[in-house]
Amino acid sequence: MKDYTASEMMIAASARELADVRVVFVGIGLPNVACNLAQRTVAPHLELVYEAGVYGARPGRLPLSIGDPCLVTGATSVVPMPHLFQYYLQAGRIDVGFLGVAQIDRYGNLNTTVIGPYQQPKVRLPGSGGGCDIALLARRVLVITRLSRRTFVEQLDFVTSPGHLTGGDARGRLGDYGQGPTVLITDMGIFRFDAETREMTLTSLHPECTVAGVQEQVGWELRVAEELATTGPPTAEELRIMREELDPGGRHRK
Amino acid sequence: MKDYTASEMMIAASARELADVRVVFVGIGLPNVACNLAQRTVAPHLELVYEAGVYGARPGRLPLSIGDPCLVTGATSVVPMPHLFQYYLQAGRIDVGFLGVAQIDRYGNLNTTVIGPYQQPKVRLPGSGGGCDIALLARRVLVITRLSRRTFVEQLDFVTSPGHLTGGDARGRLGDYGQGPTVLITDMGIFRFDAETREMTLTSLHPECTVAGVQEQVGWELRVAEELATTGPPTAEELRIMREELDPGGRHRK
Amino acid sequence: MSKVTTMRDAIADLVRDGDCVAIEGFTHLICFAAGHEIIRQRKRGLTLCRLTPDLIYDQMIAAGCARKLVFSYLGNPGVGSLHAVRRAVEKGVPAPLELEEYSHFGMVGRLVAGAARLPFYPVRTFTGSDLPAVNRRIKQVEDPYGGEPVHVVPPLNPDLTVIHVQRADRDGNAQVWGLPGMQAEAAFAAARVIVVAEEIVDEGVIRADPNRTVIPGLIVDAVVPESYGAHPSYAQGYYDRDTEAYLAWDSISRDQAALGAWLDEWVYGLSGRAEYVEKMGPSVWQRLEPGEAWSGQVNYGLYR
Amino acid sequence: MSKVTTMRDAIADLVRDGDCVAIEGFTHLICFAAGHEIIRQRKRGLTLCRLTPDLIYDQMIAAGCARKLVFSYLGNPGVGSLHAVRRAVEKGVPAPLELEEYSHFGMVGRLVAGAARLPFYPVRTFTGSDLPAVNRRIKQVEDPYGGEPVHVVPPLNPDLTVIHVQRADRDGNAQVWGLPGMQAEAAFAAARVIVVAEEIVDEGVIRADPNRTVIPGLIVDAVVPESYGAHPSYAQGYYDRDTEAYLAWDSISRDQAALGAWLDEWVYGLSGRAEYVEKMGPSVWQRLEPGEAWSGQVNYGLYR
Repeated sequence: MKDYTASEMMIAASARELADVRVVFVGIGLPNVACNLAQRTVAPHLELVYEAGVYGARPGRLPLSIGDPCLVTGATSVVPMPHLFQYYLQAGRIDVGFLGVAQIDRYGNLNTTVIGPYQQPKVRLPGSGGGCDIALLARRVLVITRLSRRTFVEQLDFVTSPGHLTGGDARGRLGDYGQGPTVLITDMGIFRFDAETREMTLTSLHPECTVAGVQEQVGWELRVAEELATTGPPTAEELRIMREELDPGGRHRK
Repeated sequence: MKDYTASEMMIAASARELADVRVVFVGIGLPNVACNLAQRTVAPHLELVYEAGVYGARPGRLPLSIGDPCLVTGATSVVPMPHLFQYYLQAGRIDVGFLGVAQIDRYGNLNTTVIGPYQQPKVRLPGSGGGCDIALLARRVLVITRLSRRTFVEQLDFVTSPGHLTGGDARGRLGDYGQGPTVLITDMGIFRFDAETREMTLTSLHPECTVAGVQEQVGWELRVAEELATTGPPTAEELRIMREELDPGGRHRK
Repeated sequence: MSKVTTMRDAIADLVRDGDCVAIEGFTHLICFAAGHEIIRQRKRGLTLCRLTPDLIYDQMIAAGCARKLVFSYLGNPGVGSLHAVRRAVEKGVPAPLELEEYSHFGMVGRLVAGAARLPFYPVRTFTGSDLPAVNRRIKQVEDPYGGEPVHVVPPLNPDLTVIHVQRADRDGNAQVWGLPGMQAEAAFAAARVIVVAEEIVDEGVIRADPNRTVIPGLIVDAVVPESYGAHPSYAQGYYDRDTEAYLAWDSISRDQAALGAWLDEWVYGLSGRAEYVEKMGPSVWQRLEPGEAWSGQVNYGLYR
Repeated sequence: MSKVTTMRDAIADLVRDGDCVAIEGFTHLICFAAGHEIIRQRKRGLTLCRLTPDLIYDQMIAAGCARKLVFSYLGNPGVGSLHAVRRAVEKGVPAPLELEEYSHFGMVGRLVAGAARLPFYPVRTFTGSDLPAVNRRIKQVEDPYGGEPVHVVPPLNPDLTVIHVQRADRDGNAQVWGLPGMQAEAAFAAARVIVVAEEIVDEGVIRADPNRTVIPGLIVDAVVPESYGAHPSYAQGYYDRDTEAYLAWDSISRDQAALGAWLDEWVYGLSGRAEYVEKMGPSVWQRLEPGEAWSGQVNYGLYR
């Protein structure tokens, strides 16, 4: 039996995707945990950028919010938000934007706005925050979310943050923006986006997970890579950091 | 015989124009002296703003440049230039912009760019600096300059900083800008701008100066107010501050 | 000139029914004390603006102060939903709430345009998103230099902005360290400004470090000394963000009755922030007290 | 990673003939040391950008480094003309100089657009001025919200920006106090950045006060320690503006031969800024030494 949870696997796999990354724009929630794990493991020189106005954070604890005081003390630079959104994000200085999501479609378009019609929503979600801005302006985007049919839908109720739109070169035609989502990390496997069609493609299964199990959670016919890798399980060190340093309460690891 | 120079009279008269002013944007040269004198006499609460990025300067000496370190130490706030030009000047927070000039016409339009044609100038002047911006965006403008036919010309070689343009409501038609020049202080007298025609009108003569003497220095037929005042001479205190504190070298007082 | 007054008087004098109000502060320095006083004085019909409405607007909306919300992120940051806002939007309880939404960058642009008195602000975002379709205030302009059209947002100019700061002098010259957020822009954009300060200091403290001054007294109408006025948000170096309170709000706010009881106990039942601080008790303030991490100091130099 | 190098190597590596170069600093922190090294290495065909070309560009233009100047105020601030620039413009001596001019606000807008990667920047100025008639890069856009059209300027993106600062760490994280001018924007707008620092400090000094960091190492290519590198301009708290030098330049620069002799003595004849400092002599540095005016320090708080 596994001695780790699916969420721990997901967070560890996410952190590893940041191995060669210099600057990451950290979204709220799971991305926050993954980026903080990466800085303590594969990417000690990773510069954490928070939309609240922080560049080069070295948080001494896992911040609950992306505007926590622990992000400021000991940071490299703290700036007003117009400065951060314009001179860092819009200027193309962010290598990776790391986002969570409530709904995602096969082309990596993200919905964090509403379930149901916009004017009469069944569920009113938080909205864009910096999501739409990061999705367009970071050089590329990583997405982290748990698999579920509620999340992985054929048709979004609302496109908050553009991914590859209708696929192919649709995003390229938008203009001078980043390349969009390149990797999606879930609790059962890792997806990459096909170079041509831009459809998300399962490229790695986490240990003890199956393609059929993943398909069950996805609302369209899943695309699977010809060579499907198996994700390496969380290392003892990854688990120790998550459990002892980042999330002793287990909020994100459950 | 007068125990003061024409320049001392001009500076003292200029400072007095700031008696009820809260916030003045200080131009380089003579305006700098006049505003510093005002802060030490009629307007102790006058907030000095310098385009370099200073709000609320309390200079301990007369700064030669508008970016002198003495403007920073002890100031209320020091900000980047986009902040100063946008949130203070463009936002309409500046009561008075105080400018010097190389050429001026009867409607208070200012030239600090070239004498002669723009592409092949006889004399290349410094250009706008913040002049054009202050002339448009300060709520109103004071101008200080010495009378001379080279300065007071019928036709400017170049409009750097708009005054009342062709007079009448020409400036009002420009859009949402400040009201333009309201007072012009010279070494021989003070001019105000006619409420209707917007033409500069001599309203006060300095002691021992004459209308004819002023007319001699002006390149068009001078307009003179029906009731012509006589400017009060510099007080002993004004002279003491100029001579002992602000300009002991006499650079501006000659 | 001293502009020092009480929160009660500042809110009574400067907030009018129907106003457009911004209590700014991005996570940091959110003035809950001002929001509670607005609830207590039963102001009505407000348009509330903030990037992240946070708990304070959830409370004000539950209390019936607002008719409209202008925002970019409608969550309890790091926790989940703002349940009172959701009830208003999804079910019209206690009253319907009009929404006008942007991305963070869109709100940033709106406040910069407001502070700078620009007719619009260009932001290279929104393309491919459904946001412009549901918010017609997001427009495009052509690039006169031949590039792609760019989205623009209109200025946002609140009638009143409340800014919480670490320290201010009696004239309202205010200094902030840690996250500056949109504090300067929200204040410069507003017709009226209340500065609420953890500490009132001598003018000389401000003038000793002019680079830290984010708001000049020039644009400030009232100065309110209010220790712990940003709790459960935080003031860098003064007290920590109260994570427990943010987590607890999730269950309090799920139920309109429980929320009402909370408002009775913590807002209507108290005369002001001083009572709130006392009722909260010293153990809370002790738990939130940070250690020391000093900035070091720099020499501005004396030039005579 | 250490990016610390010498001025000679930084200029040799990062300045190419024909480059668009900005040595920024509004009166404060103008890196004369970099300008002199560019003269010494006989770089040619540069487009020089600055709001106020000041003495440093006067010297570089007299030395034949530049073919074009992008600016907003062409004077010796507080003194009068820049005579070398005037000779180039009025008489083509030593060579003609192309001018592209704005107001200060126009240049501010250009650098903000460059730093923000915006296609243009709106500035409510120029209306009624002759400047747009002689500079076709100043354009207008319609206000999509129905107001008046507004002037816009295009982005300015130097190939290289040189920023002088009071202190930086080895990675180029740089802090400034006193006038920040356009330092951040000029650096963020550039393809390559040289940070020149009065002092190299440990990373911990920077991280102790993150609100003072105006330039992150992320955008910096080389870090040059150069004490007194901004003379005769100044570094707040380190040395005063050398008024005598600014006044003296007026007569030196009136005559091309005298100016040539000055360049021989103070630029070509020296190996670098260390020799300049030594040759200037201790009495100058003593005259320019300010008294002390400390900022005081603030507590960022330790949060664990």
